[in-house]
Amino acid sequence: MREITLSQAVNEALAEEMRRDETVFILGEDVAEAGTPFKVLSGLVEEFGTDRVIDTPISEPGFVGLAVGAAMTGARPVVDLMFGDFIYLVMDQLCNQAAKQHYMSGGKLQVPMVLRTNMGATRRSAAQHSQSLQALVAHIPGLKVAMPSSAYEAKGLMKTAIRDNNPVVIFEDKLMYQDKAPVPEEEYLIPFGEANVKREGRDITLIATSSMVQVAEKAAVMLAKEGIEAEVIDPRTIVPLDEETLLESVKKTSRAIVIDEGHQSYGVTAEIASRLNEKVFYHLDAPVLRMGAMDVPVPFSPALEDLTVPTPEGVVENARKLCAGEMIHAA
Amino acid sequence: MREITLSQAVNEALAEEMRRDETVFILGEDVAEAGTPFKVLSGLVEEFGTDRVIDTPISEPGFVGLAVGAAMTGARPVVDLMFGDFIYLVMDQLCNQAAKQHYMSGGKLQVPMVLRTNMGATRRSAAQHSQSLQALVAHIPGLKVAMPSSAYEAKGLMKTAIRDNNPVVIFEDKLMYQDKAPVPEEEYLIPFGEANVKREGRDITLIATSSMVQVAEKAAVMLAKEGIEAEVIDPRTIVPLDEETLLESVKKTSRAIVIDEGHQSYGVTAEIASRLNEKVFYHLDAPVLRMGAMDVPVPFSPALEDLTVPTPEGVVENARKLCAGEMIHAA
Amino acid sequence: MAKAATKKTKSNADDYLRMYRQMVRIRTFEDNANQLYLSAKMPGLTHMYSGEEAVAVGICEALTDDDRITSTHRGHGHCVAKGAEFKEMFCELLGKAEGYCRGKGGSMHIADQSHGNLGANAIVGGSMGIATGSALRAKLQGSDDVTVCFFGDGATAQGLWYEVMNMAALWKLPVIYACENNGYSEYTKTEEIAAGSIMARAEAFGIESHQVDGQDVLAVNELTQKLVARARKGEGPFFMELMTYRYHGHHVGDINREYYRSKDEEKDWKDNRDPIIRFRAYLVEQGIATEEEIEAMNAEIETDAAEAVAYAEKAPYPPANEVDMHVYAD
Amino acid sequence: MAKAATKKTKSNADDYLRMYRQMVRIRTFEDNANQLYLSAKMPGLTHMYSGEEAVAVGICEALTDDDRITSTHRGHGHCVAKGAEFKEMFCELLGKAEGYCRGKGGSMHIADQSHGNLGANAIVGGSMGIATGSALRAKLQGSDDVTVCFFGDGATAQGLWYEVMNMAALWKLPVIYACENNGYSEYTKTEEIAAGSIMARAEAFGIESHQVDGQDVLAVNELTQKLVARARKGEGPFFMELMTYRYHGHHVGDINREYYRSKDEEKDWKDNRDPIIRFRAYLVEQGIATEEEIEAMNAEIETDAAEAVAYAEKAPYPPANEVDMHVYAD
Ligand SMILES: Cc1ncc(C[n+]2csc(CCOP(=O)(O)OP(=O)(O)O)c2C)c(N)n1
Ligand SMILES: Cc1ncc(C[n+]2csc(CCOP(=O)(O)OP(=O)(O)O)c2C)c(N)n1
Ligand SMILES: [Mg+2]
Ligand SMILES: [Mg+2]
Repeated sequence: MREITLSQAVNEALAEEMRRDETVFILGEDVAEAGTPFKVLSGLVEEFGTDRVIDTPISEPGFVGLAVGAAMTGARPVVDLMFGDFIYLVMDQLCNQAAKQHYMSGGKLQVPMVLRTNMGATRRSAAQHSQSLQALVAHIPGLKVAMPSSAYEAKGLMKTAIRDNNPVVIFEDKLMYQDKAPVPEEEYLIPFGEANVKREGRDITLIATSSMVQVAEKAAVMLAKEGIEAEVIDPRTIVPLDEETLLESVKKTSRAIVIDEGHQSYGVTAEIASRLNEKVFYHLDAPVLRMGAMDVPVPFSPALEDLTVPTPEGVVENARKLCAGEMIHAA
Repeated sequence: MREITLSQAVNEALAEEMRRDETVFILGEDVAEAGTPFKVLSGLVEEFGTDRVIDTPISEPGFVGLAVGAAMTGARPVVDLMFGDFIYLVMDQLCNQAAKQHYMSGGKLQVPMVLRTNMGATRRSAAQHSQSLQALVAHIPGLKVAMPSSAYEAKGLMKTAIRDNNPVVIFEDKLMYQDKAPVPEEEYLIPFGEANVKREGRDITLIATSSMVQVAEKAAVMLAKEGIEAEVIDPRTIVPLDEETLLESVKKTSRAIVIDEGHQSYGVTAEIASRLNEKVFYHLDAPVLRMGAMDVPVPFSPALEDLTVPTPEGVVENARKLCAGEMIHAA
Repeated sequence: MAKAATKKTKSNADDYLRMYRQMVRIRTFEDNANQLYLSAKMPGLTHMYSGEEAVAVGICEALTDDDRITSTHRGHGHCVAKGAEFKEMFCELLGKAEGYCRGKGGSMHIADQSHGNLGANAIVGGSMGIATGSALRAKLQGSDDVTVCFFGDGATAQGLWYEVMNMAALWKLPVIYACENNGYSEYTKTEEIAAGSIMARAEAFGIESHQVDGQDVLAVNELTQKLVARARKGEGPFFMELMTYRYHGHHVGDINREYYRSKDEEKDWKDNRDPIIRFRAYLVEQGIATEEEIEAMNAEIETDAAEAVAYAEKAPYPPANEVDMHVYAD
Repeated sequence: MAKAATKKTKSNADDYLRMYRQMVRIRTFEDNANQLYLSAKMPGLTHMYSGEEAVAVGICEALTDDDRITSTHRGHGHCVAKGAEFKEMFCELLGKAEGYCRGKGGSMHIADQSHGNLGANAIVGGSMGIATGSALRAKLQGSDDVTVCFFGDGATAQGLWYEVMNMAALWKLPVIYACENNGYSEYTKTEEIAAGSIMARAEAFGIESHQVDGQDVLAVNELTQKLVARARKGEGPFFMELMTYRYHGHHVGDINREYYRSKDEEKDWKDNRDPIIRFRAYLVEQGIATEEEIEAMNAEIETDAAEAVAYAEKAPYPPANEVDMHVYAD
């Protein structure tokens, strides 16, 4: 199968959906001629024109608000939010307006919009351009949240998001835009709420989101050399969450580590770990461990930044301990 | 001891701190003559004047931004955010600006400000005036988060917050403003990160925040009649979190329910439950259960709204099951 | 009254009578809603539109059902004016299943999709993006509908407005920003929270702006008709500042309000500038309706309202299983 | 040049020489920073201030160390102009422990507390509240310092600005909003993202506004001196729109930029309106410095910069245990 970059995959998904449905349009800063600073949208304005690939002023709350209104009245906007860190600016439009319209109107209004943004540290972009804020939106009922872990997922999830009748937030890892993966030429969609078992194993389950899937896969390779067979699962969407696949795996392995690049405390890993604990507690041979980013603003200095995110080595160390029963009475 | 309302307690805390330190001032909508719609600040403008109790236009991002700047240059602003639901509007100022200044500047800048706001449903205020959004800010390193559960806590935590050199967010339950509790005449402060054991018990630990402490206490009374002795603990601040007290209790009881009025998924209960699971796993006789608000926007209709929040009856039912071992292999 | 009389009269008496009728319907709706609150039959609080009727009616009567509006926390007037029925409205206010939003929205989120009302909003200024986005959709899809964005003077302090005005002006969107300047935001006078000139703020973005007497339904309607027609042709956006007054407190519970505004001031507006009294006198003067006809109309509306209230009081709440319905659309 | 020459000259030659010196220091700093990027020695990206030197210097030379500024993503110029040292600045850009922020902030968060620089900001418009809040604090505490808020033309699209201008105007705060209009925000021309008039937007709030040639350091400085003096007396706030140009791309990596602006345009600004060339000619013309003296000054600055770079390259990173230090202040 041909391999394309995550960036190309997103671009293809958008182009295909825009060809299929003329109500789909893109709104954001420097999305047209510039194709975004990450060049993810290059070429789209040439095909679809400036009426469907619209450059906005630097008004994040404003243009997200416009997307909500356009979506409520019959369009399917895809908003480009240049950095995930700017999500703070649009929380009201996203969480008070978009997320709640359907419910507040008793099912009469719909907001079929997509907010594409990114996440991920270690790009030396410092505290306001490196955050992974998926936990914030995952907490708000009415929003769906997708976290593609490769070009394949990026394309399939984006197409599903555009066709979904709800506001969907997609976090792409900005360090993965140039990563290649096999992506079929034929059209495909990835349904929301279906986790992907990336690697089977019997000893421990590694549940990882976005770029942390790579971290988990690397750890699994290292663990295999030590005789520990790790199962690696990518939930793909954290809302809705495919609980069943996760629970089945942990029933089998009896051990789990949850890995996500958001801050650990009050983060994504807490929810997933809690569900496992609640629902397969008596199958667990060891506590479910969480590995999120450190609870510190992302530091600029490379010497510090690299310490803040989960690494394959860290995962291996924790997995080893869990499998050896070393975590007993840790507290 | 005299009893005063939570509203009076907050008022006293502010007045005392404003008398003590002339750099403390209040900023918000209708805080002066009107004393806020909840009348919490009544009388303060009369004592301290309009230079220290400042009415703002309806510009939440703006006046929170002003508070950050004032705090960075030597004042101690207390911002009044009329409804907790408006926190979405100020997330950038709070999380990108206030929370990170100290770290980004390598410890040189400080932002000693307090954001007072509220939470809590069942006031028939519908989806945009009923949210309990503490999980959002608890996730962001650099912010401290307090959740007073009575007039006593409201006063002591507010005074500590004002003297803290970091941005602190305080969530008051808007349904508790008229609730009375014993509050000493003498000055006192409640340190952050010290949980309060409200009731001792040996069978199960109920960890509850804000108004959920009342829910847990009521449940404990009901459970006692059935011979189940519940320990009720109020963490008082969720950042920093007094892990030790929680862990000690659960080591003793071997069972726990965590109760918070925010949405359950990706919420506060997940973090606390995860820490218990991680750190006292081998002491647990049953899974730690979480009880948050339902994952739905808060409905207006009283018939629906009351279904969305944890109740004493619900806690009793869960506690009973946990103690009877009925949660075994629930999944 | 004097001012309304100076306007060029319209031949279409039906239009005028409908406008009058709609104003009275709003006032009557609000009197009933207030009564429901005072008798503790209504859950929560609500914000009365009484006194501002000429604004909603003058504007909405210049719109078709295809045109959209976005409304505010003080939204009953917009809802009625845009064509909603009493029964579904009272049901919504009481949290009943037959309400426009199945009781899930209540007063602050009442919406009426079928007549183009995209909904009230409990976030001050919160619908400015929605309205502008509706207009963007119209432009992109080549549709000639116009969207009117209602908001208060207090809402002009929200940064969102400036962001969306800029885009509306850059892209010539068919949106009309209608600022209901009732002199207060909550318990604060407008001059204490608005520096400079509100009109000049819109003009600074190159947006044609008009100030109009919001107590004169014909003045409001004529201006709106002109602007809507031009907006349909791509000459938008526009800004209207409508000078008006709310008779009640900020919300139904705001009873003792002399600390922020005097009884004299309230009396002056009610006695001398009431939009309904003014327009009624005009209708009679012009021979469009007799006093008797008007009294009959008023009585009929009162009966309608009473019946709708009685119906809503008896109507069932939504069943418990609706609590987690409508979180996500299919 | 022509324009600078028409300004009334100041007798204080030292002031002029310091302004010249500061402009050259900024240019030299940026040339070195760019070089560090090109040679892959600098982590991340950075935004060059080259071309806009007269703005930062003209303004900051009118301020004292007690006066505060807030800066932007394009913040090296403000930092140098407000009194920072090369060594700590380069250390910060390289993420070293001796940087102004112990390497934790980097280019986009460089701050220099001791000279009143409250810091660069990676959120466009993000410091508008901070600057206005600093001015509020000054007013409340009866201090006569003034705060200058730097931001770009693109930042005028952020709603926050209108919110804080309103409060600054209502409360007469000692803040000066300094909009560096360099014609572009990222890869987009200002006219495509700004409707109407930027000056009129500030004026609509009753804020006295001035447009000034941002390539003329004396014009900028004279205007700022006047406004700062008035702001100290409670006559603020003020708005200044400084017409300027950035020579490099949006950031150091923005090399192929002909799709959004022409080489001719860049050449025209560099050749005909460069603030350093203009001011140098003026200094020589007025006999304030000779060509030789100026060359010596330039050379000295280049040596300073080279030494600072060399120092920073060798300086240690912060130790690992600093990673979770400074999350909370004691
Ligand atoms: C973002 C936000 N801030 C504050 C409030 C509380 N609030 C509700 S209505 C109101 C005053 C609004 O004034 P205005 O816009 O003039 O409308 P009016 O009530 O006069 O019709 C305020 C402050 C809110 N609902 N939303
Ligand atoms: C809130 C926000 N939106 C977008 C960006 C990305 N961004 C960084 S600089 C910039 C352009 C800023 O233009 P302007 O304000 O004119 O400043 P200039 O770069 O021209 O100095 C943009 C869009 C950002 N950093 N913050
Ligand atoms: Mg008003
Ligand atoms: Mg610019």
